[in-house]
Amino acid sequence: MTSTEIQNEIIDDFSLFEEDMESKLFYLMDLGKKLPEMPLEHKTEEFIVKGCQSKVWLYPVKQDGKLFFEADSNTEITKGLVSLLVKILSGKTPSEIVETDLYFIEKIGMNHMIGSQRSNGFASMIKQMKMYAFALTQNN
Amino acid sequence: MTSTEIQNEIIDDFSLFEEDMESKLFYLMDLGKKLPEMPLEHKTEEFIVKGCQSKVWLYPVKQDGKLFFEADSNTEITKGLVSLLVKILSGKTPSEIVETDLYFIEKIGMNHMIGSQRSNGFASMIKQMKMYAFALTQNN
Amino acid sequence: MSVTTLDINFIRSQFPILHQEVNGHPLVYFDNAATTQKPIKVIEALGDYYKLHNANIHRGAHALADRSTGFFEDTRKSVQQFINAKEAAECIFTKGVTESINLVAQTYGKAFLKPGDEVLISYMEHHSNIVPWQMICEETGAHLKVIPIHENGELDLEAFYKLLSVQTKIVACVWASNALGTINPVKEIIDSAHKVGAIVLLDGAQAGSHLPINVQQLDVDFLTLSGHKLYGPTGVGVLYGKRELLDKMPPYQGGGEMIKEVSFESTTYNEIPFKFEAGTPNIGDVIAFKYALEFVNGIGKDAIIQWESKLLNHFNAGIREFGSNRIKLFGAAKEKVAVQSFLLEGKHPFDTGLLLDARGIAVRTGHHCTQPLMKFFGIEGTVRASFAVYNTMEEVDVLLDSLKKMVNR
Amino acid sequence: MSVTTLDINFIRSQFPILHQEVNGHPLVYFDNAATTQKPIKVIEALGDYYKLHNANIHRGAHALADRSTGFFEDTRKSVQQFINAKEAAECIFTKGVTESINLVAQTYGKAFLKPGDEVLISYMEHHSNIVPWQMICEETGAHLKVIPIHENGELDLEAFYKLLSVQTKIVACVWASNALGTINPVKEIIDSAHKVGAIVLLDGAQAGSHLPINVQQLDVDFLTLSGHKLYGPTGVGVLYGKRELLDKMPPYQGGGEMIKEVSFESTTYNEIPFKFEAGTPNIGDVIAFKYALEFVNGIGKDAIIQWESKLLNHFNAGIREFGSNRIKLFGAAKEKVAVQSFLLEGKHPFDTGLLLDARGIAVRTGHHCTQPLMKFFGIEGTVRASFAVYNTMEEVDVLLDSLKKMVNR
Ligand SMILES: Cc1ncc(COP(=O)(O)O)c(C=O)c1O
Ligand SMILES: Cc1ncc(COP(=O)(O)O)c(C=O)c1O
Repeated sequence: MTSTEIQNEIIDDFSLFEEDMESKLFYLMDLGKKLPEMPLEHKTEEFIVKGCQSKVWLYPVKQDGKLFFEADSNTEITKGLVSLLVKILSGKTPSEIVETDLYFIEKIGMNHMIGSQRSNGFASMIKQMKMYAFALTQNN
Repeated sequence: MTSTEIQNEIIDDFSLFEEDMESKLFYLMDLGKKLPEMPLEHKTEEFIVKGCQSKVWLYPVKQDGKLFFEADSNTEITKGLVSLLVKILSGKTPSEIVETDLYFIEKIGMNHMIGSQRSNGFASMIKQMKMYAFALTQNN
Repeated sequence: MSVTTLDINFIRSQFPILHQEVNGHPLVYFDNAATTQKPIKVIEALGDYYKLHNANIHRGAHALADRSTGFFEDTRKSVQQFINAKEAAECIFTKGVTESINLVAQTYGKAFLKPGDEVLISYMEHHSNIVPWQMICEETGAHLKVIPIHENGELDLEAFYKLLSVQTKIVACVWASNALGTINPVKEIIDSAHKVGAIVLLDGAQAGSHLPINVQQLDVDFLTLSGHKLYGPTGVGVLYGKRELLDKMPPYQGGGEMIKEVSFESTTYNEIPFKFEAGTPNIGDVIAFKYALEFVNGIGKDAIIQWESKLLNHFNAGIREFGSNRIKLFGAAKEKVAVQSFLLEGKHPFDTGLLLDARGIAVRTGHHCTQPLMKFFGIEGTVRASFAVYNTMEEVDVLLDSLKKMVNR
Repeated sequence: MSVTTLDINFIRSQFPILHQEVNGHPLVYFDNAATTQKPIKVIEALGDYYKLHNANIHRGAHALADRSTGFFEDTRKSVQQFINAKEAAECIFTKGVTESINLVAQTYGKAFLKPGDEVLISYMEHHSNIVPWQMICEETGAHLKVIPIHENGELDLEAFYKLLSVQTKIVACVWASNALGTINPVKEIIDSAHKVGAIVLLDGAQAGSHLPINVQQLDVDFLTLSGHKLYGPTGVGVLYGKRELLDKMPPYQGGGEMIKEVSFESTTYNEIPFKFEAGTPNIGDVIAFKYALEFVNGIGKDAIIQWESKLLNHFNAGIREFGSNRIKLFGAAKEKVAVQSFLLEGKHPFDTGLLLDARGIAVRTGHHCTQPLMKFFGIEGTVRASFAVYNTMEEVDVLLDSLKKMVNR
């Protein structure tokens, strides 16, 4: 599936909750639980993405010209968000990742999670994924 | 004349100007010019009353249980005001001076000259006169 | 004063911000220890100032400057009365508690601390009452000593007495803890400190809106307040200091207002309070702050404390009822302001905070700028609900309901 | 942009304060160098903030905190654009120019000045750009050197080049003089200073509302601004600094926000801009300040300068016409902002100021916090009229008429 298709699917899923933020958050927490467990040896200081309150670990793997992400977070809601990012971006080429417009965030009503500086690791994580992919495109 | 009589006379004089502040100030400047000249040897650092912008010199003389004031200012409007104070308080007994309520200031629309801290030497001067008189009443 | 005289609807009607929805729910604002909301009179005073009077103060010959100066100094008198200072000149306007403490550390501390001297703070201090002392101790060679606390969040007074000695020059202590609510026995601390010749600075950030203040009766040397935690605008704080101390302290910032005469060869400084108020002050907010003090005076501290205690007790009773095995409360001092930290078992405070926000409830999550205290409890942070006079029992119930749902999920 | 595009009535309609009477006359506000008035959007933004959004920023998980943080950081971006800084993080919020200069003196100065080093300032500096340097020179053993000026109020550049040497570590200079209006050749000063390895701080208090600002093109190291002189609220200032300098400077005040981690053993500091923003900032005023910048951008600095020059020229032409032998003008630099100091022969400025106030005209009288400059001219003070974009030719005529009456009396 293209990242656009995945995003649209996510938006569809969330549309069921309409404006019910609480249900969205509970759903996110459930999604987070389905995120494949991250190998402990990759959860090191080096691969931490610090937000103000929540931490995110992000470990990128390059394979056959594509980028795969392992990820985790110490907070459940951020982990849910992170799982969506992984779903959308993992397995894509670096240039696809750089170019992906993550419009789903606003559409599912989660822009406040990246709106304000330092509010959590989610915003930093997006930046990190993009930067990593960008570095790889530069390399070629 | 009692200080009340003098104050009422002053209020009467100023009432001619109604709300015309400019004319009042010009009149004050003229009054200042009529203030008896202060002997230079009394215009020393010791007898200076500092405001933010205008200086006032105040020299008290005690005679026959009464207090007389010599005064001057480096600004014309303050000098005019000072001349009124001298007119009202000079030649009175210390306790009269302490007790005099200087209601004329508000009645002639000059309370802004003493309203705000440090705005000029006039407010400090009133305080100085009263303090000096107060000290003398304590002495007795 | 009895609680029944407190007309909560009338009080709430004075706070426009409270009447809004957040995420489809009525806003429940329980983040009052971070900053309180502002009554409409404060907001209007700010607007009026800029619409009618605004001018730079103290040096102006014109009408607006005169008016503004008068209003500005009126607030100083209100502050004086609010804390019962001997003189208005002992009340210095700053940006907030943080600046007030830095001011004292960088002037009194710099002038009077010597190598080997000791500064005493407590384990429950806010970073603003830790870092300035670390900085000045490093600069002067003085030592920073820390008064431990008990598990219930009370100060370990025995340890305090052991730490206190003739080396102690400054005791800097929070009056009421922003993370735990603990009210410290400040009178006892002050009297003991004075006996060894130390001076005492109280961090009154949380005391301002909750506790009656009488600096003369306390005999405290320095007291710091933040306007924004006291129903006033952001950007205004107070440093109260005894004149005898303020007079002998060197100035803090240099600039306009704080000088008597400037020449390139030598500069003489102004008298207090101006000596410590360099530059154009935050005139508008200072003027509006007066109406915050009047708001508090209008209700009365006694009535405020009674009401807030009721809210706190109601919350804690609720937690005990359904959640004592799933929700851990932090801070069980006998004397508390209406602040309650807690954690849901196995839940990160950030998640709890976001879930509460989804229901329109504003709480604070994190370390509350008290990292050493968090370390003491072996945690990274807590969820904190803090109550103000405009909060209601019904609002506490909304919070309790939401927590109940979370623990039962 | 041509002056005809400036719709003065529309501009004035945005300033509620201008439409009042003082002493029975329409207010003529010519004290703009002390503080400017505020457009209604700034005032409304302040009110809206407290009525709708108020919360403590940066650490909150709830909606209000999120919103407030966003708005606060929006202003930082507006400041960045306003001065063309490379990064928003290079723009630090302070209380005003005075605090900004003290911050640099007490951090950069303290860390990098050594005995024998020299700090260069000019004869026309405001006390806020003198006293902080006197204080840090006294502390570090550096020397304060003063660039003399010419009788017309221009900097003596030859003398500047003579004073400049490898000993010079800091040049701290006013961009536009608040007492004389002189615009200094700051680009030339900066380039020359850099050649000897000195850094340059510009006091931009008066530049902010009058001159286009491009810190990257100027290559200035530090620039300071006061919001209240730039159509913004009191209590907000800016310190711009190059990242490379800010990064290596020690922090200024200690407290919340400015730390990364605090323990009693060791504390690590946050990144810029937060490293220099200890404690709860002046959130409300910072947020409203954005609308002041937008007001200026909406008119455009070019149009502002053209209009203000017209006002200044009209005033000076008027004085020359009727008063040149009874009124002395101070400051005749070729490049000037719209500030004019003057004295009526034999008249104390305070009297002149009060007489003008009686006609509703607000001017400033006194030393304008530039006592050394006053000493240079052998006077105690002046009367100063300073113009802003909302002033009119008719208002200048009112001032001229009043002065005419005074000299003819
Ligand atoms: C040239 C100049 N520098 C510094 C200042 C000080 O600014 P503030 O009082 O806003 O700190 C002023 C204003 O008074 C000024 O005009
Ligand atoms: C106990 C305590 N001390 C100090 C502070 C710092 O106050 P401010 O941020 O207003 O400077 C706070 C508030 O955050 C506090 O709660």
